[in-house]
Amino acid sequence: MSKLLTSFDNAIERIEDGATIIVGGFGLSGIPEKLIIALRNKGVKDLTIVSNNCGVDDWGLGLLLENKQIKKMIASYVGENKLFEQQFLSGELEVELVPQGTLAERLRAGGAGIPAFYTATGVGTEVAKGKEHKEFDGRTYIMEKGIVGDFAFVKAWKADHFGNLVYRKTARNFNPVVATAGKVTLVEVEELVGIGELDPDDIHTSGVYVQKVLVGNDYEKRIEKLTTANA
Amino acid sequence: MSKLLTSFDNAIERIEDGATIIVGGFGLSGIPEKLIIALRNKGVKDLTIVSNNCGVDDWGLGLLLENKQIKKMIASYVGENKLFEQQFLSGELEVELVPQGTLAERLRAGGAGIPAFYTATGVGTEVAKGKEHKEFDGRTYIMEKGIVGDFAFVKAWKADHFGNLVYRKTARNFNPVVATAGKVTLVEVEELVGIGELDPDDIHTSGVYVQKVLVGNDYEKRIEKLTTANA
Amino acid sequence: MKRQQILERAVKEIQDGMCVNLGIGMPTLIANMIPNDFNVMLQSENGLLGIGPYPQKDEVDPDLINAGKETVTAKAGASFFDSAESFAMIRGGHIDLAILGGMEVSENGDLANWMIPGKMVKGMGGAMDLVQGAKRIVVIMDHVNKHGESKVKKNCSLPLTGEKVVHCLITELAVFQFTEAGMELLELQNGVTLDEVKSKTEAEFTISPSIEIRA
Amino acid sequence: MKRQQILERAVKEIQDGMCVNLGIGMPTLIANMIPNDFNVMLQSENGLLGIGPYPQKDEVDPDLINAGKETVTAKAGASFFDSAESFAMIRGGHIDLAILGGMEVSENGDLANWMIPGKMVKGMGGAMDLVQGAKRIVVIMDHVNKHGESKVKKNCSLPLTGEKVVHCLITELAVFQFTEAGMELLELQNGVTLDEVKSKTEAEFTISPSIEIRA
Repeated sequence: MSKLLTSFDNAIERIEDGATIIVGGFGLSGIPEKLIIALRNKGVKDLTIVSNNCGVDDWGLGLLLENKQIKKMIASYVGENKLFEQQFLSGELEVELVPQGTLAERLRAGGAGIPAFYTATGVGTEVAKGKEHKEFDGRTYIMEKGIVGDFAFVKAWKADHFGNLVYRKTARNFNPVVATAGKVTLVEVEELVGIGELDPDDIHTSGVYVQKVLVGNDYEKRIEKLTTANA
Repeated sequence: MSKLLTSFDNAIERIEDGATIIVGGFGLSGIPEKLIIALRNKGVKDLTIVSNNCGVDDWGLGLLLENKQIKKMIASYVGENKLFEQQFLSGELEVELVPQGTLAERLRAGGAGIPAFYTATGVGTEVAKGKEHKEFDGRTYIMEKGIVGDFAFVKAWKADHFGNLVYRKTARNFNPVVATAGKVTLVEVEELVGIGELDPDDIHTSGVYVQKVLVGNDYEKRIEKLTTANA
Repeated sequence: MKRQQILERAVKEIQDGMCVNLGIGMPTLIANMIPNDFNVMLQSENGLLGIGPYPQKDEVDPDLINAGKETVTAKAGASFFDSAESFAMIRGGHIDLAILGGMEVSENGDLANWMIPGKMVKGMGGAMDLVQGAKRIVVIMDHVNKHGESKVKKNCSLPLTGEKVVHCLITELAVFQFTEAGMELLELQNGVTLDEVKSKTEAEFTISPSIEIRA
Repeated sequence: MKRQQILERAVKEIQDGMCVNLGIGMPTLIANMIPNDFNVMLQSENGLLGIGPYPQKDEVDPDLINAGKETVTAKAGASFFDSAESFAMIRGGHIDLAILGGMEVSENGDLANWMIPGKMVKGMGGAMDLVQGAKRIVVIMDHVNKHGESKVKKNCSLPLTGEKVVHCLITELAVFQFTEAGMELLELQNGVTLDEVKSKTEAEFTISPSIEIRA
């Protein structure tokens, strides 16, 4: 019953035009590089993508923009991407901007069977328009809904054959909540380990959330803003 | 700026009659033994205790029952405790039974600034009475509220001086969510380690949630149901 | 004997590769009956996926218990997590199957298994979460109570754990499934007649064609 | 120079032992100014508490960045966590202080800092979460825009990040605090007169007694 697949193309075989795909990563850190490239190669269109950012012009989710595969983007920050701006202004691309914490919590809620929750984030702003408002202990909150995707793309550091995952440093970011929110969760990792090699106290994502595991080679891991002590 | 205290009595100094205290543990596993004993010794009354269980007659939260310090208990299962039954039937003790998952989520919500969320758990049962009902995608849910306590009592395995925590096996249980839900969170551990000794990828509770850390000796760790392969 | 028949039928609900939650009490006994060549992960709602067998005497660890508070072990590939995460797993529909005990089941799939009015209330624990969250709910229980009265009822008389939540009911007499169309008798246990099931069941149910033919 | 004055005043808001979130851009520069003997944990909302200095060239790690996507290090005592946990920390009131940049602040403490209508929308990132969640919100910005118009306004003209969320505003001219009673001028920056502040501030504000005496 290993969940291991060897072909990224096979892993995404069942993704069709119009699918909703939730993608891990923050900026270009911790993004599922190989799954995104496979999706670009497959060429399916009219996708709804849920991810904190939308890559840069020639890397990450930017590759799907370049190929005009994205119909709608749900994100908190899309400022690093000129293609994005063009497609948005021309009306090709629909955009839903969601505060970063609300986006993370909506994904967690979706994965946890919580259809909606209340938050103070966005009250009194454009984000609150059209949303249910409710007062608790004298403070106003708005209702936000859980998100579930047809597929989730996750990048982890290590996995075992059951799909237990460990992330590395801030490459963790959205990946654990993304893993819970996909009806089918596909995970790419840098290293596959044997069952029992991960300490059960230190597993970040339980394999219960994972349908397929793939091992990627030669991770590019581009850096958006290289800053050093000497700079 | 170490958060380390040496006296359990000092740690609970500021707890007064009528306080709400959230307590970690599942059954007798992972309970903050020493903080409970200190609270029993201090003798404050009319406490509201939020904890999955209420100990047994002569151990854990049962010690506070014995000493008649609890006014109200919020729990999911209290079946291991005869004193509980007596005080409940005599009207001394008020009880709010909450489904276990709802209790865990209410504590997480309280700690995460979420005043309320929707869940299907309890729909159509006594738990749903008097609660707001709402339909999402054709399914009915009820609204449950976040819980915040004046104090939180947590048991962890290891801590550093900043209060970063690591738990061991199923002694983790409610402790991480309890840690987030206290205005003042007190933690007892078996072992104190130096700053930087815990791998930052493996910390279960960030020190941001922890106000004070105490080291306990000679943990009793009673077992409720000893079952072995030969039994 | 009666119990064994129920358990043997219940274990057939478990398929290779599933993540399963076994309720406290009788359902826990199913763990030992899962075929050795199956890779099944058992979940314990106090924070463990991958329950192993009971420990040897020298392996007993107070920090490692199941939801019934029994000392257990963890098998290779297991993971530990906190209670909120555990119920996120359950409530988010990530557990394939829960097998739970019952006091009463009604013909529309209501389950009562947590409280008897007049008796001391112990609490629902995680039962209300499990019945709403797990993908499939199988209830195992005796068909009648000690007074011979049917526990498979038109309407539950005891306080509910959940409404329309049972997918499958297994008793020592029969197996039923619950769908939008209502309650259907799927199987008769060995040596049981349709007449016996009919006479001991208060609930109204239809009969699967496969049984009609046998009967 | 102007910027330096703002930053030097802003760093005084940080007390020993605090957990602090510094916004992207100018606020990030405050990190280097925190007294060495202070034990302050800086939070990065992408999942790190305990940001260290920028890395040496051979330490650069693409898996370790801050919320501004710059490569950083983690100091001893740091912890990594996922985005939901990071914002649970922020929204649950566990971060003592956030110091953020601003485009406009109004006299009732509204903040606008994420969007200029007509220009490309980049997104609010974590700003709306921070202003509602952190225990104390300090905004640092220039007092007037490049046309000499006051950015400290009766009402914000730009879309809001949050309503009544600013506790303290620091500009190159002055420091204000916001309470239920309204906006109050607390301090004048070095060499700045009360008249200059009055003339360059559209918002209505009261003046702290300590300043009245000096003036």
